[in-house]
Amino acid sequence: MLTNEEIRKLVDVETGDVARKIFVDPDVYQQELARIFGRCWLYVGHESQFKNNGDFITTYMGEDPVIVIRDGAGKINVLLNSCRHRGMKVCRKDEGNARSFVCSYHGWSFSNSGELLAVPREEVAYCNGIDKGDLGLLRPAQVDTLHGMIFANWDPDAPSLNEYLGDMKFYLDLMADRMEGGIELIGGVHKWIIDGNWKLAADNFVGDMYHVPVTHGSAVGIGIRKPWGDDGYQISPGNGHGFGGEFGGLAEGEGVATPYTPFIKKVRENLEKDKGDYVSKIVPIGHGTVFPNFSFLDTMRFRTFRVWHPKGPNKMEIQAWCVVDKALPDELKAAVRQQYIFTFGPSGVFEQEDGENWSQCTAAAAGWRGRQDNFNYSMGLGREREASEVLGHDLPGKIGGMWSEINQRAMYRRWRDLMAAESWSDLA
Amino acid sequence: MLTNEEIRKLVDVETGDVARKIFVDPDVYQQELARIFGRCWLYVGHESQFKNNGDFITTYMGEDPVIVIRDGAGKINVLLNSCRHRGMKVCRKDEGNARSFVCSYHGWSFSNSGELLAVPREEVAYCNGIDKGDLGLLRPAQVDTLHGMIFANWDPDAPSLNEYLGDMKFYLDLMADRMEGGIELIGGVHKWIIDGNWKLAADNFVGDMYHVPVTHGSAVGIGIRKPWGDDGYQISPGNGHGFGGEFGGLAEGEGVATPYTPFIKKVRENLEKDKGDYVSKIVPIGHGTVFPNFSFLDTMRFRTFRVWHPKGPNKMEIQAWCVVDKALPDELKAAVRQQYIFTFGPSGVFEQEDGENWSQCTAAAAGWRGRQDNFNYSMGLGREREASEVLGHDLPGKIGGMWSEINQRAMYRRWRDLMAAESWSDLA
Amino acid sequence: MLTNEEIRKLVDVETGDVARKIFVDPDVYQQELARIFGRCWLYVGHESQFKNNGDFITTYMGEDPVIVIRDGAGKINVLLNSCRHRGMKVCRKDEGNARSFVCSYHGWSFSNSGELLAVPREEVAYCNGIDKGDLGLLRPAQVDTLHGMIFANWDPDAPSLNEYLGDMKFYLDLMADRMEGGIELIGGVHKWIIDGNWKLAADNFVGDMYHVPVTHGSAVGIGIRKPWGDDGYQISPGNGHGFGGEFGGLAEGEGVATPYTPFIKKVRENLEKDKGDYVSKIVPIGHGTVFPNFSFLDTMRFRTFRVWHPKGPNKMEIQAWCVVDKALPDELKAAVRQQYIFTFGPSGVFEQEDGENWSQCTAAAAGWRGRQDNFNYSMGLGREREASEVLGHDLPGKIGGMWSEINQRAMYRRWRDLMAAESWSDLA
Amino acid sequence: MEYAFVRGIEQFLYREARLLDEGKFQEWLDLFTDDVRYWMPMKTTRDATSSAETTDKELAFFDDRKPTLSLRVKRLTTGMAFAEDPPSRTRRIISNIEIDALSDKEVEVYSNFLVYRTRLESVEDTYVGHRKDVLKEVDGSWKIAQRKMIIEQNVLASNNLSVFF
Amino acid sequence: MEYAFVRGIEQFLYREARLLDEGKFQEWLDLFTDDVRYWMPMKTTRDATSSAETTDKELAFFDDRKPTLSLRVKRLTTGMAFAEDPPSRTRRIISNIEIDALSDKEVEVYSNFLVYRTRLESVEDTYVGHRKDVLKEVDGSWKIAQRKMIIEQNVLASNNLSVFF
Amino acid sequence: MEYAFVRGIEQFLYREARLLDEGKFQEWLDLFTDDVRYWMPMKTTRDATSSAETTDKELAFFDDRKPTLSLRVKRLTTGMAFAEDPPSRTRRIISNIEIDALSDKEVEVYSNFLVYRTRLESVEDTYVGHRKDVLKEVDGSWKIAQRKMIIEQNVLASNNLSVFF
Ligand code: FES
Ligand code: FES
Ligand code: FES
Ligand SMILES: [Fe+3]
Ligand SMILES: [Fe+3]
Ligand SMILES: [Fe+3]
Repeated sequence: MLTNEEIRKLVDVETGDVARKIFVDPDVYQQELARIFGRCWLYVGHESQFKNNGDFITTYMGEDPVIVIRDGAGKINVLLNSCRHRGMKVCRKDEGNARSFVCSYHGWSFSNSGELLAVPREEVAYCNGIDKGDLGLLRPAQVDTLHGMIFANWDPDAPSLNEYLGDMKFYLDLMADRMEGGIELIGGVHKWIIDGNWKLAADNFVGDMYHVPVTHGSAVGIGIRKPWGDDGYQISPGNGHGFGGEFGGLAEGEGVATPYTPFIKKVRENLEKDKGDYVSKIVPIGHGTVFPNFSFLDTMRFRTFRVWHPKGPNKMEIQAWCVVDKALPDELKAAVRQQYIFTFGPSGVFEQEDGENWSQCTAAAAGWRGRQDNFNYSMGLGREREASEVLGHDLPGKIGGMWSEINQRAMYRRWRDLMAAESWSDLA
Repeated sequence: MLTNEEIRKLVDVETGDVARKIFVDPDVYQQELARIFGRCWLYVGHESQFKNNGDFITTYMGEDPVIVIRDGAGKINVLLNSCRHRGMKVCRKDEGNARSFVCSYHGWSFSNSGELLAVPREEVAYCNGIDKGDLGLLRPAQVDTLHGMIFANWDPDAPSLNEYLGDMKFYLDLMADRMEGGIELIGGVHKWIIDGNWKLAADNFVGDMYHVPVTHGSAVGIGIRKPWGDDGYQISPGNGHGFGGEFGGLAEGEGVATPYTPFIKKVRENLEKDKGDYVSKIVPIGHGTVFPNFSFLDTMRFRTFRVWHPKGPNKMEIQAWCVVDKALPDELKAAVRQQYIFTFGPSGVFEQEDGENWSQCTAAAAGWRGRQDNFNYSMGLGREREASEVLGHDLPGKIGGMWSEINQRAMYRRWRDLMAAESWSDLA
Repeated sequence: MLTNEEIRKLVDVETGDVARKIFVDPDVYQQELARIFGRCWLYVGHESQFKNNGDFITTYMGEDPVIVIRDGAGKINVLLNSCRHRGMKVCRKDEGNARSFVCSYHGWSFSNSGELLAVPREEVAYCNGIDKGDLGLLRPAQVDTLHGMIFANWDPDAPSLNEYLGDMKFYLDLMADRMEGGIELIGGVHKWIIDGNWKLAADNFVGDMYHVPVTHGSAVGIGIRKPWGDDGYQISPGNGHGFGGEFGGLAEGEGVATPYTPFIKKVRENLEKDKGDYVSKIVPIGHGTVFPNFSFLDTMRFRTFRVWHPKGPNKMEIQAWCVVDKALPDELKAAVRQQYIFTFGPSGVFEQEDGENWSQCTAAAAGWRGRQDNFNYSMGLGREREASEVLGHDLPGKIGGMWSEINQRAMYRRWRDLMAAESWSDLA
Repeated sequence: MEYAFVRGIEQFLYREARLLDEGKFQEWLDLFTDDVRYWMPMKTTRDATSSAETTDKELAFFDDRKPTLSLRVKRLTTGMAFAEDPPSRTRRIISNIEIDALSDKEVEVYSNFLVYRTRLESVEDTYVGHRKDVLKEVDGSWKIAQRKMIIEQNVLASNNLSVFF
Repeated sequence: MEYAFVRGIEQFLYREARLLDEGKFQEWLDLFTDDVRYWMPMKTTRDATSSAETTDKELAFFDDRKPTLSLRVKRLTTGMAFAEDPPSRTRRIISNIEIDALSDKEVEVYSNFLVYRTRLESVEDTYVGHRKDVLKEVDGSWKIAQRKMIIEQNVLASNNLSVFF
Repeated sequence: MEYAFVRGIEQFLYREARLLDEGKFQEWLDLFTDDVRYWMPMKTTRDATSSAETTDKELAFFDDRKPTLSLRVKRLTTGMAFAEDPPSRTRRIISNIEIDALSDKEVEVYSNFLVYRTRLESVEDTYVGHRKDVLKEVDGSWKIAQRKMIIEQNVLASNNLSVFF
């Protein structure tokens, strides 16, 4: 464990200097598993994935494998995917439907709400009395949802999801609650491995518009988007969360256009009537991260959710989905799906370059000399304003220009505070 | 090094709780290499593998590569397979016959009893006088055998093999000394790698009949054995060793039967006359482990020896042999061989599932949340009796039912005591 | 960090015992990255690779990736290949020509002398004023050359290259300054990975003639060299450097002869007239290492430079070049090239065996028992003399016989002193 | 099936693979019909007895028609496709070719592939899988009218999919 | 050798591989004669100059006759063969096919294989080796009458061998 | 191209591969003409758009003529070639064979290879690449008159190159 003092030296929010060490050091990483992933609200799935009782998916919270399942009573459960007897994964599938899970090692069976239902030959084997009530699958201390997005938290002392999201909730509403019926995920998930630290991806999505014209400059070259102007924003609503984009919506362009763009504009007009003129400026709400590792893109062409699962200091597993409004017409869903696959995911003409960059950043920062240096997050220092000053309407949070690292600074401040704190109460 | 106190917290023999941490933690693992594998008697081979002077095999003691060789005088030597000059492996073969080993780096040569025979150009290179007597291959402090099974121990202060085995010896006699001429290994060794902690395998063989009807349930499905009853035992003769099985012998069944079963029954009848009626109950003696990592199966269909070589917290190399009585008729040896290959080894219709389970257990226990939990070894707690009460004849050791984790508790108690002790004398 | 005291125990120069631990221990390795590779002069390239302004190669200093480049003013720069913004490798090529490097992540661009030239949209993104002068690529504190060989050093307090080389310089002159115009590298570099600790290779080249007749004994078998006599030397000019060979030049032989041998003899005759009769004895100067990881072979058939880049305790990347006198006739260059490829590099009939040996040495030394032992470097202990006594002419340094580990002892003494010292001044 | 016919198809696939391995992407693109679908669904672990593939309403690793496939190729010439600049080194082992002739001018071809790619110094990926192509004869030459590909992985073990299959 | 004859054998091996890759184990089993020996000895490091294989008195990775081979296939349908439930994803590269005709109705076939398998999320194994088969024509179709296989490993680098070769 | 002609060349390459895999090095050597060049340049990362190979004035992984190639083979019999004693286990997948007939008696042959080798207990290397051979008919048999090979790696991921390609 690095001490409070050691941690505090790693992030200087006044200058925007963040020690490279935090992206490569194994001790820092172990501490993250405990103090970040062991305490924060982590995205584990979306309710639209659970249409029927018994529907489940498997995913991760930090490095811990979990099952997310709708039980017989229709309730969503998050369960550690590890038998209480000898730890075996009780479910070895990506998704499916199950009334119960029978462990393949000794046959203990667990209900789809996690209770230990039966152990084989219980009477003769455990006549001393096994306390089945105490041996259900482990589960996070808290589970909650927002617009169908399911979050879970191992820490009973963590603030509620609502409090944790804070002012970010206001903006997530704009992303996930635009049409009657809300959102749903298109089937299938892109899963792949990048040889890079998870924070590189989280920080990229929280506030890094600045990489887009370079990393993704080939998009202009092939005519699927126009060159980038300077007219956008980064909003930091607190608690390490953040989002940003071009005013008017990310990713306008000509090539390979789909009817989704005019459609979303219509949707936005309706929303604007309800909420005010800021809507047309910041909806769709662009790129963003809910601290620590849930990110999204919400553009004129598609929406995506993604989680950056940590797999060691130098490795992450990306899980990424395409998100649509449930009420979107089928042919538009199909168009969005195709657009998404073409531009994002491992083969996406945008996303290919992120993999190249994040893996090489991590490699180049790992040497003895390199890791003594800092990464530089000084962009936009001293030019942060209240969002309401710029956009009116009492909008919450701080705002910076589109080319600003305000959100990354807020993210690493939060990271530092959590890493240094012994408990949530210590943090406050 | 974890302290005595830290180690003691990891194993609670009163409740059967064993910390998952011990199956995944790198520091625990390093300590095991020193305090378990550096001190315990380790199986390194069987005398039947060394028919002629010079015959050798290579294997491991813990992670250390060793040569086991019968020297020119017919004596079995165990030698660290690493040149005293610059550490090169002096032997890079699995087995063979050698009068000496010439190191491929600088040509130092060692006799088949480990002495440094010659160094090239000794006079001109080492005229200052190299002490060849001091530079023979390193060797364990103690080597001893039981029924041809060769064990070695690095620690000069360790108890003798006899004392170390304690009451387990009584039962090993029943396994290895049933026919005139004793046992021998069928040629060839199955070697493979499992992504799992070595203790999972050792604990599985020491006392885990309970997994058999589930993990290996497909055997019933294909008719090669009948469903399991409850009529069996687990015997814990002390010092962490253990064995168990069905009364009457493991693995009765119909499908793919061989004449070995009636044959072994005959052998057993003779033995019974000598020793008493308990023989027909517990011979063949089923599954078992000699602490720490030598295990066996002794069934109505075959016998196997295996060693679970540690290769890191998450990895083991299995070496497994098929064992027969030397006096077994050739056609029965052939039948046993085929039966064994069909059911055990990496492609065995039984053993395939063990690889799946152990690797996934280790993976699922490795997360931050998972590794804070315990594995549960409470089965049969409080119902342990003296073996002699159940089987008569002053049989040594404690006994539990077939579905009992008595042996695992004894194994982890021993593990804990050795891990916490600074020396063997400290242990007593 | 191992303490001074712990380090000192690892190397005993009186007996030639060097703890195996230093070849396999991860903590020792981390300390090496800081105290050896972070402080010593490291070879990074040769001026002949940079014919035009803008010519560059990429290589490593320790584990840190660096660019070596001739800038617009013709000066050689060594630059950490990691963007100061978010660490991305700014150059992902082996070699080429560049006026500047544009980072593929956010487009910061750096001149070929390392200055930060421009950041995209600087005015709007960084109107707070980014200090571009402070954000150029990081560079070693010192860079210097000898006969075109470029060395760099991260430590501003390190002695000058001249002082660091000490008396080794006298001998390097004999290797690299024999013909008008000096030396040059043949194009292309052999790069490969060996599963062995870097010191095994450095120590092999610094003084290990003794392995040659055994490891490379097949060369006699195929008639490309005659059996080895005893007539040679090892010279230790101090500071951990060393070299040695057969008197009259390494690698005489019959098979696959090239006209290079008679040619070099002529060159040597001329040199001898200038310098004295020792020249025909020790030129070409054989095998050698400039501490820590730059080695060479200078034989009657070819010359090679190589660097043993550390990649973890058990892994090194070899980079190896073939070196010729610039003035060598083209057909002789071609002959040397072919001879070199046939005998050295990954497929070389000599070098193949080194890979086998070094990887298996490292593997065999890594076990718990093995790593408690020492490697033995006692050869020639007590028979070290002044080089001038043997060769006259006030030749600097100590000398041992061809079969002597004098140079390795000096190398590990230097290693120990540097590992234990907090700073260069501490060392003196 | 006639030898010349079979060999024509096999050689077509080898030549196609070589165009990719040699970086001749435009020539490669010309081997596809204008209405081609270039589709790589993903293998999921959903069933006890089979490895389900994602359907065409679900996500895929690729799902291109000629226009987007052309853009992928064009992208490589923009000077900003950093994932392939500098380019990966690739080599394609194409094997187990099976042909079903649907007509004289249309065949369905199964093949297995191992695509090996390394890039920069030591990034290394091996993609193993299979393809089902429909080839059509157009003006005397074969063209690929449909290509369905599968990589036999669940979690893709690569930084990206910047090469073609 | 006649083209049709050679092609028939090659296609037979490809089809066989595909049956395995597609999980059609019963159909695969039907390709073997009733007296088949399905044998995979192990490579050991015993000699200075060759890689000895274990003899048929020694252990092997497989040594099945039709009855046990059938049980292996049946096992996959028991619902308790967890090593293959959920199933592995596999793909077989069969190459370097060489044929020795022993008669019109009996051939000896050499082939090399690369069997790629992944399972669950990221378990990955690549088995490379070679086979020597004896094929016999039975009722107008080829059947495998003997199969000897070698994986070119010493310590098998897998959790198990739950797939066929 | 005639079937028998093509098959002759394919079988020649398979037999050649098998000679190596079976350790028959002298027989393998006899397949080369006396003036053969056996050359394996290296792939470098020098350009933005192609993977340059080292030229023949630069270093290579192999650059042998018959005399040195013969010495490499002879070396294996000296009893001191420890890199191959005990010998590696190898298996060669040869695929994507393309033939350009330069004349009746001379052909240029492209092929891709995957050479799998393990040695001792668990050392494992997979070399993937391609070859361009010139074969000449000499006394009724094909001989290799030129061989150019490429391994698709930049930093070679092996302890050495002690096997042939
Ligand atoms: S591990 Fe699940 S029942 Fe034993
Ligand atoms: S390492 Fe064995 S002789 Fe030097
Ligand atoms: S990392 Fe280089 S510009 Fe951002
Ligand atoms: Fe991006
Ligand atoms: Fe089992
Ligand atoms: Fe050497």
